[in-house]
Amino acid sequence: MLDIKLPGLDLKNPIMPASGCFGFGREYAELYDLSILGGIAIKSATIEPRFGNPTPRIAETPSGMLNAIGLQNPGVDKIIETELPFLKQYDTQILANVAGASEEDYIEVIKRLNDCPEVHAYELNISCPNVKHGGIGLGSDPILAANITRMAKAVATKPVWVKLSPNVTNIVEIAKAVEEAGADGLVLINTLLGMRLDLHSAKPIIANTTGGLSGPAIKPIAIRMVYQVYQAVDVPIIGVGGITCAEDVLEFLYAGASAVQVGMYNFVDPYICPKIIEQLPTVLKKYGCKSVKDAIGRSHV
Amino acid sequence: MLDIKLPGLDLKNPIMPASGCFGFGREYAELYDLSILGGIAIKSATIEPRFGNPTPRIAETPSGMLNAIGLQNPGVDKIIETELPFLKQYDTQILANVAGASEEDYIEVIKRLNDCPEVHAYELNISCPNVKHGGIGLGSDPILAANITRMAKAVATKPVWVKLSPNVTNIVEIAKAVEEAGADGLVLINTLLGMRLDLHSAKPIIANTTGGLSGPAIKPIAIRMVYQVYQAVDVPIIGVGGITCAEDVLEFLYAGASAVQVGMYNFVDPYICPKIIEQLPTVLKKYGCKSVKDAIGRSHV
Amino acid sequence: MIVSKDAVLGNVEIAKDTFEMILRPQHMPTILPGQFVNIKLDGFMLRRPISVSSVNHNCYKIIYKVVGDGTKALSKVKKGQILDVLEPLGTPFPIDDLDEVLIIGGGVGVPPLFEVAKQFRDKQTKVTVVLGFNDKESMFYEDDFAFLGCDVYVATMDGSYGTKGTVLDAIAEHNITIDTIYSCGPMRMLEALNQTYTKGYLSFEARMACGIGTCMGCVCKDSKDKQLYYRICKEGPVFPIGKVAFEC
Amino acid sequence: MIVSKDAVLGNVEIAKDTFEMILRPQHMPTILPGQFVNIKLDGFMLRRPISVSSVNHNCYKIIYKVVGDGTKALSKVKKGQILDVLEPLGTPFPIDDLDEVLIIGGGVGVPPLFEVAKQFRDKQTKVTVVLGFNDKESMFYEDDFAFLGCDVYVATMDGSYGTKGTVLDAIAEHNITIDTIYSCGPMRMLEALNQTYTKGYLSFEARMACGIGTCMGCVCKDSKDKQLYYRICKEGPVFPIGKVAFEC
Ligand SMILES: Cc1cc2nc3c(=O)[nH]c(=O)nc-3n(C[C@H](O)[C@H](O)[C@H](O)COP(=O)(O)OP(=O)(O)OC[C@H]3O[C@@H](n4cnc5c(N)ncnc54)[C@H](O)[C@@H]3O)c2cc1C
Ligand SMILES: Cc1cc2nc3c(=O)[nH]c(=O)nc-3n(C[C@H](O)[C@H](O)[C@H](O)COP(=O)(O)OP(=O)(O)OC[C@H]3O[C@@H](n4cnc5c(N)ncnc54)[C@H](O)[C@@H]3O)c2cc1C
Ligand SMILES: Cc1cc2nc3c(=O)[nH]c(=O)nc-3n(C[C@H](O)[C@H](O)[C@H](O)COP(=O)(O)O)c2cc1C
Ligand SMILES: Cc1cc2nc3c(=O)[nH]c(=O)nc-3n(C[C@H](O)[C@H](O)[C@H](O)COP(=O)(O)O)c2cc1C
Ligand code: FES
Ligand code: FES
Repeated sequence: MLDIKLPGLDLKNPIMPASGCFGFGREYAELYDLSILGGIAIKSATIEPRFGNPTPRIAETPSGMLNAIGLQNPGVDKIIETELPFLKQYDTQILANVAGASEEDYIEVIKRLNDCPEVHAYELNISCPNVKHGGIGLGSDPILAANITRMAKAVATKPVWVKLSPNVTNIVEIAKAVEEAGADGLVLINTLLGMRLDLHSAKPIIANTTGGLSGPAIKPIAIRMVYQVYQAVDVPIIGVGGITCAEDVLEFLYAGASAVQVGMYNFVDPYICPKIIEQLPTVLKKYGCKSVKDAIGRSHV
Repeated sequence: MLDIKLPGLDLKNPIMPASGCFGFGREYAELYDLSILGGIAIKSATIEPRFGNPTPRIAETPSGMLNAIGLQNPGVDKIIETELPFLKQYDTQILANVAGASEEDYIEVIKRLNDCPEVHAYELNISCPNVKHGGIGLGSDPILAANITRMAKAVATKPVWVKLSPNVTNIVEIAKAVEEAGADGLVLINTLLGMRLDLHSAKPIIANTTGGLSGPAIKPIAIRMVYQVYQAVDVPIIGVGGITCAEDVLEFLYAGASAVQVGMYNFVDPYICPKIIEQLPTVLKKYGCKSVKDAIGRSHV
Repeated sequence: MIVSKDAVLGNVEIAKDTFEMILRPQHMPTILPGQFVNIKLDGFMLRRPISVSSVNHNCYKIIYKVVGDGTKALSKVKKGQILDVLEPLGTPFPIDDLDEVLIIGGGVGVPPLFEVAKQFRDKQTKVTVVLGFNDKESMFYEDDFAFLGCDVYVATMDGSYGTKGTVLDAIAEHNITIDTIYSCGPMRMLEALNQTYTKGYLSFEARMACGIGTCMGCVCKDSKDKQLYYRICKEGPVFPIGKVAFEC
Repeated sequence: MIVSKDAVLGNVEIAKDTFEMILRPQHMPTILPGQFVNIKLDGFMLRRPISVSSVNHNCYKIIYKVVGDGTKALSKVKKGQILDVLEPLGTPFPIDDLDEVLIIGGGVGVPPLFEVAKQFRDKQTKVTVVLGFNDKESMFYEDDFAFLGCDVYVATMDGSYGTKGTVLDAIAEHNITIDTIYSCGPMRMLEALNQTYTKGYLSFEARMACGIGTCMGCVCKDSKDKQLYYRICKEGPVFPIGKVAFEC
């Protein structure tokens, strides 16, 4: 009832933690068996290890939060060496999020991950708002977005999902460009660019000035984008943005998502993913859906 | 301490209700004396009377709401005939919000309002996400935005403020284009395009499918945009988006706003504007600001 | 209209998922039958509009059904808590001079009609009441209307009590021929009544943001002049039958 | 680490804007000195990290200062309420074998040091305590440390009690020469201690999202190897003195 087969991802249920909100699973593995998860989108991997941005990197907002982690990660080689072997012990699907400061960086990360059987698909992060010369430019221009997708597809031995930025005038245009360039699926949405000022110092709370807004506050925007993009493309969509419960998941499925990712709510309730997986069958039934597949795109019929 | 002089608007304090969230003041006039307000941004005026979109037009969201009113208004002639004379009795500044389905519509509305001494300045709404052939296109393209601004300036006998849409890749580009075209000031931001689905019917709750997201949820985005635009333009900015208290006002002033508008929170607390005006001096003092002028742009020094 | 801090004097379940709450304002305003209040709840952005079901010297009652998160939170409110309420709102049912009147309530449309019945009975008007519910467990206030001295008939959709079917089925079964109606209930019921009757008043619902007439969120069109519109929160929620268009 | 529903057994103001709360978990976990808990509050998105100040058989204490909306909401929590808490988190202060130790606390950095003092005293270690506060009204726990059998010295910035100035001024005034310190307090104080002492431990703060080591929100750099970093919520909040870089 919960299973869904997507490019590269044979999911036993449509729930996966979102990139950057679950590390490489180690901390959550102490709390529950990661094998119950449909999949895991692991933290963005870059070629070099990255320390990320200065702190503070976190600020609270109404029904949301800002973050400016800056893609801190140990680098792809270290991830291959220590994190993937750890994740291998779990029966779940791994979506490897790929980032970089240049197109070449992305390609190099993919090349190194191609040989790792633990990785089932790639998630190109062309949308992180916290890296200076990085993804944001790629994700807000249809030509650049299509270009990096094409380059990734040319070297990737696994399906390529592209994670889009919501900070654009026309998400449909970008989605279509990326689809045409060969993307196997789309992930919507990354964070919205936001800011908070400290009233005492008058300075931004986030050291990097701006941060990415996530959480329930952005859910209406994420739903709108999934809904619009679903009408315009044929590849499957993974929905993300503000999910806190099984009802939220259903809303994303209705809008057109085939699976979902749970981001910052893992911080609020570390057991949120298992809870949602447990409640989803009841919620599907309550609203008259026989299965996850039955619910996908229901708003459009 | 609270006063601030802006193009066309000689404000006794920087607080005004936002367009569409205060009607033409009649309902609030029963609750308090409108003369205490710095100004009032009245409901968008169009050439013809408009009924607006079908209902439901309202949906609640986490720390916010969606609306798809669709610029319902009695038309500019009726406004001139019945609403402006009513507002005339109050000692406050009137910012007349102007909208239309075509450039010509905007110009015609401005022409008719030019002779009304009750109106102190115009607010071009090139950003309403709820009108089909309307503003949204204008507000998301720098060339179109500059063009309508230039046309408006050519006929307007009062200063022209331009209210920008946040649903764009690059707000700074639009702001600069509009400034170059002669705008006397900018109003940031209108609502973000969002959506909610009903879990029973799987259909959008808003009859018009999508709606504009406002409220505290969007404040971090509004603050970010005011901050970025302040660094790029020389004209003054009126900040709007998610204000619920005097502390929020201070955050907008710090980011670079010279005055602010309070939108949907008027619905939650009909006395919110007088409350903020009352508390603002205390809050300014608490954080070491001698006056409103002293607080403007403080984050940038 | 005032913004009031109302003390909760009681909050009990009177039928399936249906609660009755007693509220005491700081200064009791005049509340007329059919008017509603708009309640702020912690953690929710918009206020919840609920009709006043009955008014006393210094307090009033509301009856509400738990249908979502807001009404669920309301059901958890404890005696002694204070709620932030805008009250009263909207245009009331006029209590006209009539010999007899037919009151028709459906589900949580029943509450505002109780004060209507009370005021008609105070004027010695003969009051016949037809109530419609989904099932027996959802039923409430049959006895309360009877205690006012009304003739009361009930219909349930599943036939678990009274006439099986809608309020119109009950009206037919009991040969009720009174031609002036006061009604509130689901849209489909109001639409059916709108086609059957020509005299009386209907009370409507709409998703509201402000509840006081400024946001234009709750409008409906005039049944004849499609340029003319009304705000359900201000010119409504009560309208003379036939005045309002049902498609919108 | 567990997610627990903790019962509030008490919540009282013990100094200016400073509250002491007693919490009883469903199943009391082992909580070591210097560890913290992460508290969910209604209406706030992120949890609030607060150090455990003292542990007993089936309950523990926290001491917190009202500095913003979250701690204000916490101060309004009533005895008997249930809080959603992640506990315990972070790496504790090791209670090393020492003859004597100097405990230095600043403001709301004082709380975690109380359990440290308690455990050292249980091991018969001589404990000298220097506490720094803004003013006399903000002071707390001088007596409690004394009751454990510690020598206690206080500094206040405005001189309204004890030594006028910082904890370092008090240490100088009283000629305290103990060279192993356990400390927690504001960044500037920790930085000064980091330059003065070479033995002991410091406990840090950072804005946190997860509190359990996954979000990378709370990192700091190693003082020597700028490629090496630590998560304050996981490898910290307690670090050997000298280990952590102060610019970040
Ligand atoms: C004038 C008026 C009088 C009413 N009187 C009563 C009454 O006496 N008893 C009673 O049980 N209900 C009454 N209602 C309906 C009641 O307002 C809704 O059931 C309630 O708002 C649902 O809130 P929720 O959070 O539980 O549901 P949710 O669906 O979670 O609410 C989400 C949003 O939708 C709005 N909404 C949802 N359903 C409705 C609805 N049917 N009408 C208007 N807004 C809705 C809510 O106000 C909120 O803004 C009345 C509505 C109006 C407009
Ligand atoms: C490991 C650790 C232990 C702590 N122990 C204590 C203690 O024992 N007693 C005590 O009074 N305080 C302690 N603090 C600080 C306490 O967490 C903050 O004062 C509190 O989170 C402020 O919340 P607020 O909502 O009142 O302030 P706001 O400024 O409104 O909070 C907004 C956001 O910023 C965060 N934040 C604000 N100030 C701080 C801060 N100084 N450190 C971390 N996050 C902050 C909040 O958690 C929240 O996410 C500790 C912090 C950490 C990291
Ligand atoms: C602390 C934090 C770190 C994140 N890091 C990444 C990242 O490394 N790569 C990425 O593609 N998205 C990252 N994201 C974005 C999330 O994957 C997700 O798209 C976004 O948070 C919206 O989902 P949410 O509202 O459920 O949090 C991060 C989000 C947060 C809150
Ligand atoms: C119900 C409603 C109606 C609105 N109508 C208009 C309008 O007619 N013209 C306009 O420029 N903005 C309109 N807005 C946008 C507001 O003026 C404001 O820009 C936006 O709501 C953000 O502010 P807030 O978060 O304080 O509500 C409307 C907003 C709401 C909620
Ligand atoms: S609810 Fe705002 S006008 Fe009726
Ligand atoms: S707070 Fe998330 S890693 Fe420390």
